[in-house]
Amino acid sequence: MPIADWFKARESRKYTPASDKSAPAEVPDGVWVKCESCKHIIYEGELVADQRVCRHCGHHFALSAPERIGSLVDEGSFVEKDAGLSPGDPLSFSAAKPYGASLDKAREQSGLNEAIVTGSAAIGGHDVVIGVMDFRFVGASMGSVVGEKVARAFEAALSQRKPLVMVISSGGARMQEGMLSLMQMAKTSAAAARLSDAGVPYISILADPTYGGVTASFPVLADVILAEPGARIGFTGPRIIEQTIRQKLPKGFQTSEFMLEHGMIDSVVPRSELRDTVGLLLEYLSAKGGER
Amino acid sequence: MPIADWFKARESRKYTPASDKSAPAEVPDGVWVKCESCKHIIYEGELVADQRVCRHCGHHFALSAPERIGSLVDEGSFVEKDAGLSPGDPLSFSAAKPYGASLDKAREQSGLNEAIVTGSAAIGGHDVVIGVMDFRFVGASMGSVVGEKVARAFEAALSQRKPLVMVISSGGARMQEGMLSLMQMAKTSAAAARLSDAGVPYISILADPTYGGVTASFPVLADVILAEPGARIGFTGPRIIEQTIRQKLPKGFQTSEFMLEHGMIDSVVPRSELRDTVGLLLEYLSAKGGER
Amino acid sequence: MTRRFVMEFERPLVELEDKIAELRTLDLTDKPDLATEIAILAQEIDQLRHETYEHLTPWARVQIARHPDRPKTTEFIEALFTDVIELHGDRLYGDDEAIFAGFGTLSGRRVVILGHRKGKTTKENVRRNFGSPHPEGFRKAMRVMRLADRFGLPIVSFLDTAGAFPGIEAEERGQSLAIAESLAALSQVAVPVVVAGIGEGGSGGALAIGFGDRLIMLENAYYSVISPEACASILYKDSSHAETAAGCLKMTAEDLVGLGIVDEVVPEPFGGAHNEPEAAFVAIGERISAALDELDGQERATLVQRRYERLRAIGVYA
Amino acid sequence: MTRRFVMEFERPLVELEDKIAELRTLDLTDKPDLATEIAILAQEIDQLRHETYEHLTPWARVQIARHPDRPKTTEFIEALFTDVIELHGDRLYGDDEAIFAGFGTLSGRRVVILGHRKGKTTKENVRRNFGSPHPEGFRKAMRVMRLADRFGLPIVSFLDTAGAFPGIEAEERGQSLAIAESLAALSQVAVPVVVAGIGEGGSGGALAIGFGDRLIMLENAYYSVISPEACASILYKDSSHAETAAGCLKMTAEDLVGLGIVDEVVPEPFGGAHNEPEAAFVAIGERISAALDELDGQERATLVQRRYERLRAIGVYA
Ligand SMILES: [Zn+2]
Ligand SMILES: [Zn+2]
Repeated sequence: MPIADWFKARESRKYTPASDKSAPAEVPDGVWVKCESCKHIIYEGELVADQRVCRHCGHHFALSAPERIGSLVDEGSFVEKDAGLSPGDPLSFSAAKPYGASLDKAREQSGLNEAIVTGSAAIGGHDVVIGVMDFRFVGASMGSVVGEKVARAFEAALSQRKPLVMVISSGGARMQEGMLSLMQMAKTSAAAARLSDAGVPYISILADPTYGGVTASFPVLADVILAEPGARIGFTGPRIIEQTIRQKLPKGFQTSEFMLEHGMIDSVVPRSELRDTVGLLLEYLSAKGGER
Repeated sequence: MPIADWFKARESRKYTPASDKSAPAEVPDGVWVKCESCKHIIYEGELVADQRVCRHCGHHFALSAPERIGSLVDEGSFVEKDAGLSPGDPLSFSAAKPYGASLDKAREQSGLNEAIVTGSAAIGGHDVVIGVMDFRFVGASMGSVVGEKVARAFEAALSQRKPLVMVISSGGARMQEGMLSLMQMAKTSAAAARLSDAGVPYISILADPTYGGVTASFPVLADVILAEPGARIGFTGPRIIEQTIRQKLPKGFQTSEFMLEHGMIDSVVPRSELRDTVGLLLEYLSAKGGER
Repeated sequence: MTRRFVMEFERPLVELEDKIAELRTLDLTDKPDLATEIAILAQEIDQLRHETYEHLTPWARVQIARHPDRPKTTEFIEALFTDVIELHGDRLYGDDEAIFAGFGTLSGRRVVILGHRKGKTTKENVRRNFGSPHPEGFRKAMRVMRLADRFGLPIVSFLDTAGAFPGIEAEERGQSLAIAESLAALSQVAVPVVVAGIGEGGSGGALAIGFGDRLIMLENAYYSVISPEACASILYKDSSHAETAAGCLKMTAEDLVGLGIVDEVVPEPFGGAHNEPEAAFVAIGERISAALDELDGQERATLVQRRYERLRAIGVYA
Repeated sequence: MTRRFVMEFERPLVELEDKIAELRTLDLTDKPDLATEIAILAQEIDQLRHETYEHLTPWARVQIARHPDRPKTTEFIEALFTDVIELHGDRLYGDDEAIFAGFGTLSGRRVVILGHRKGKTTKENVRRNFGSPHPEGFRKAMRVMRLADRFGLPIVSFLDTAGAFPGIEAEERGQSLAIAESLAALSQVAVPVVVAGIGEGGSGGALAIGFGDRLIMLENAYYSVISPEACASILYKDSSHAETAAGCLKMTAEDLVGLGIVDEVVPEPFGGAHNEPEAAFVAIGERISAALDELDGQERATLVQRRYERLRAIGVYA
C-alpha cells in the first residue's frame, strides 16, 4: 500500500496525520488534545503543524508510522515493501487474551498489517532504505514479521548499497510468539552485522518508548544513533527494575538524555530537526561510503 | 651476547641469577636477603631456587632480564637479537644529571646495552619471539632503543608467524629522550596492531612495576594479558594521583589484583606457574592460528 | 532418593514418600495387615512417581531447570574439559563473574568455553550475581569470542541464566548495547559455535551467548523470551498464573525442536539432572563433541553464511 | 595591547608598560623634558617587547600555550568548519566532554574532527575536566576514528591537553588500555590523518589522538613526553626548575621539526595566538587543507603503510 493510501485510510477514521505546516487544511476542525506532559490544551491543528510536538513544553507525542514517514522523508519519495507480510499464531497463544484477537484489534486500529513499515525513500535527496515502527500495533513488539521485515530491509540496503534509516519505538520482543520473537533479536542483529561489515551506512532514530529485546538488537547497532528528546529508552522496564532492586529509580532514568550522558547514543535531536540532521549525516556517511 | 655469557658476566659481579631448583650450586654462599614484604630473612640460595619468590609470603622480587629468560623459556633455547643496539643522547639531555652518565651507570650495573632483551626462544616446545624488560636499566624506561627493539620483535613475530611473548616491567617513557620516547608508544602500538591484524598470537606478562607510557602501549594490546601477583600496574603513578586528587589512594590500588577486578587483565599467575601457563596458552593460540 | 530441596510439583509425591518412610519405622512383626497396606501404598507411590516424572509439565521442567542442585556450568566444565584456563575481564570496566569465559580441551579438542555461571553456595551466588550478567559480562564474552575467531577455536557455550540483570547500573553501562553487540559478534565469528542449554535460558541474557551452528538442550532446560512469572504478571496482572504462561510460551526443549530453534533434546536422568549429574555430563559432552565433529572442516565463510541462514529461517508469517 | 592575563615571562615588560601608561596621563604641556624622557622610555619598551616576543624561550612558549585566552579547539572548529555534527559517547560508559568528536566540513571537504576540549569559562572547564580525558574520551575518539575509516572521511585532530586525567576512576576504567587501543586504532585507520598541535600536547593523553600522516604545530604549542614541572620534580625534587626542564625536553614545535616528529611550524600572531585568534584560525585552516590536499587520492593501504613507516623512522640509536 503506498503511503498516500494510508493517509486516506486514516482520514476516514478521523485519525490525523502529522504533516508540513503547509498542509493544515487536512485537519478536522475543533479537535483538542491535552498535553501528557504540561497538561496544556492544544488544538489538534497546531499539534499536527508542529509534527506532534507540544509548542508549550516540547513534549514529543508518538507518531504513527505514516506520520513519521511524512515528517522524515522527501515528499512523495516513499515506496513501501513487504506491506502484505502478516503475522501467524505459531504458538496458538491463548493465555489471558488470544493472540489472534490482539492482532485483529491492532490491524483495525492502525490500518497496518504489522508493527513496522519498510520501504525505500529519499531523505534530503539521498536514496535510502527505511523502516519505521508503529507503537499502535501490539506496542510495536517484535515478532516474526517485524524481525523478517527488518532483516529484509538490512538486506535491501546491503544489496543496493543504500544507507538504511530505522525509526524505532517498541515495547520489546512479542511474547505471544515466544522464542520465535527472541530469535528475531539475533536475526536482526546478524543482518545489522552484515551491513556494517559491508560498510553501508546505517542511522537509527530512537523514539518513545524503546525497550526490551528490541533495544538490545538492531537499533543500537547503527553507525549513528539519534534519539528524540525525552524518549524512554532501556533494556529492562522501570517497573521490573524497581521490583528487583526495591528502590525508586532516579529522575530522568532511561531517557534519551540519560542515554546520552552515559555514552550510549550520539545525539538527542528534536523532531523538527531530524530530517535535516539525518540528511546531513547521510552527506557525511555517503561521502565515500563503502569503498572498502 | 648469548644468554650464557650474561650469567657469567653477572656472576663475576656477585649477582645471582634465578634458576631451576636443580641448579643451586651456582649460588654464592652466605648471602642473605630481607623480604621487602614480610621482612623475613631469606637465604639467597632459597630465593634463587624459588625464582625469587619469598617462600614465607609469596612476594615476587624483581627478576633481571637474564633471570626472567632463564625462568620462562625452554633451557638453552634463547638466542638474542639486536643485542648491540645502543641508546644515543639525541636531546643532549643534561638537566640535573646528564643522560650519558645515567646510561653508563645502567650499562655497568646491568651488563646490558638497553632496558630490553629480545630474541627467539621456545616455551613448552613452542617457538616464540620474546622480549624481556630489565628494570635495572634506567627503570626500564622506553626510549628509542626499547621502542625499536620492541617494534623489531613484533615484526619478527609477524614475518615468521611465530607467537610473541613480552615480559614487561617499566617506569614509563624515558624522559631523557623527550618526544622521541613518547612516539615509541605510537610506534610499538602500531607494530602490535599489525601483528594483531595478521592473527599471530601475542601474550604479555606484566611484572612489578609497569607504569606510564609503557603501560599505555604494546603491553596491554596482547591477546592474553597475564600479571604476576602483587605487581603494581597503572598509567599515572600513585604519587601524582595523590597530589592531583588530594586524597589517599585505596589499599591495593593499581595492583595486578586491582587490574583483574577491573577487567583489564586476563589472569594473575604466580611466577612458579608462568612457564606452564604460557606454554598451555600457546597450545590454544597456535591451534589453528593465523588462518585468516 | 534423598532430597535437599523439594520442588512444588513434587510435593504430593514427597508427602506420600515421607509418610511411608515413617510407616516403615514401625514394628510390623504382629501387624501383617499394615504390612500389606504399606506394600500397596508403596506401589501407588511408584505409580505417582512415574506419572510425576515421566510426563513433566512445562512448569515442572522450569522448576527442575532452577533446582539448586542442578549441575551448573562450572560443573559441566570441570567434568568435561581438561587444561582449562579462565580468561577474565572485558578490558573496559570489570570482570563479571556471572559469565565464564576461557579455554578448555574437550576430548582432545581445543575450544573456547563460554557460559552463564551460577553459584552452588550463597556466597558464590552473590559474587556471580546468581548468574545474571551485567554489560561487562557480555563484553567479556564478546572479547573472548573474537579470540576464538582470531585463533580458529570452536566455541562451546553453556546457557543457564534467569536473564540479564535488571538493575540501574546495568542500564547505565549499556545492557542493551552489550547484548546487541554480543549478538552481532556471535553471528560473525568464523568458527563453529555449539550451544548447550543446561538450565535456565532467560531471554536476551541467554541469547547473547545463546545461538550458533548447533543448539542442543537438556530435556528439562528451558529457553524463553520472557520468564513465565513476568509473562503472567503482564497478561493476568498476577504472577501466580506462571504455570499457564509456561505452557503457552512453548519454552521447553521439545517445543523448541518443533519451532525449528533447537536441534536436539538431550535426555536427562530420571527426575532431572540433579539426581545423577554424571550422566548429564556424559550425555552433553557426547552431543557437543558430535556436533563439533559435524562442523569440522567447514570453510570459515561457509560457517558464517550457514549460521546466518539458520537465523534467517526462524519465524512464522504469511 | 590590553591584557586580561599576564604571563610570568611578560611581567618585566608589563610593569614598564603600566608605568608609561601612568606617565602619559600626566599633563605635560609645560614639562618638555619629561615628554622627551617618556618618548625614550617608550622606545626602550618597544625594544624590550621585541626581545621578549621575538626570541621566546621554551618556557615562555609553554606559558603562551597555556594562556587562558588562547583559542581552543572549540573555537578552531567554529571558525573553520561548517555543517558540524557532534557525536557523543563511547557506547560503553559515558560521554567525555574533554574530547570533541564529530563531523565537520572544511572548505567543502567532509571530515571527521577530533580534539581535546578545554573550556573558556570555569563552568565549561569543570564539565570538560580542563581538557584532560578519562578513558571514555579516548574510547569515544576511537569509535569515531572507526567511523571515519568505514566511511572514507579524513581525520583532523586538534591537540590541546595537559594530559590524560590522573585520577582513581581513570585508572579503574583502564586509562592505559584506552590510550593504547586508541594508538593502535589510529595507526590502522585507512584515511588521511592530519594533526594540529594548537596548545598543550601533554604526553599519552595528547598522543592518543596525536599522530598521523601530517603533524603541524602552532609556533607556541608544545608537545612533550612529560610536563616540565613533573620532569623538574623528578630530576630536581623541585618543580621550580620547570624552566630548565622545558628547555632540556625539546618540546617546542621548532625542536620537534628538528627531531623529525613535526612536519611544519605554523607561525602565530605577534606575542601569541590569543592576541589575534582569527589569524591563527586562518593559518591553521590553510595548512590543514594543504595537508589534506597532499594526501588526497592515496590508496587506503598506502596511507596505512606510510603512516607506519613514519612512526618506524622515529628514534635515535646506534
Ligand atoms: Zn506540553
Ligand atoms: Zn616475604
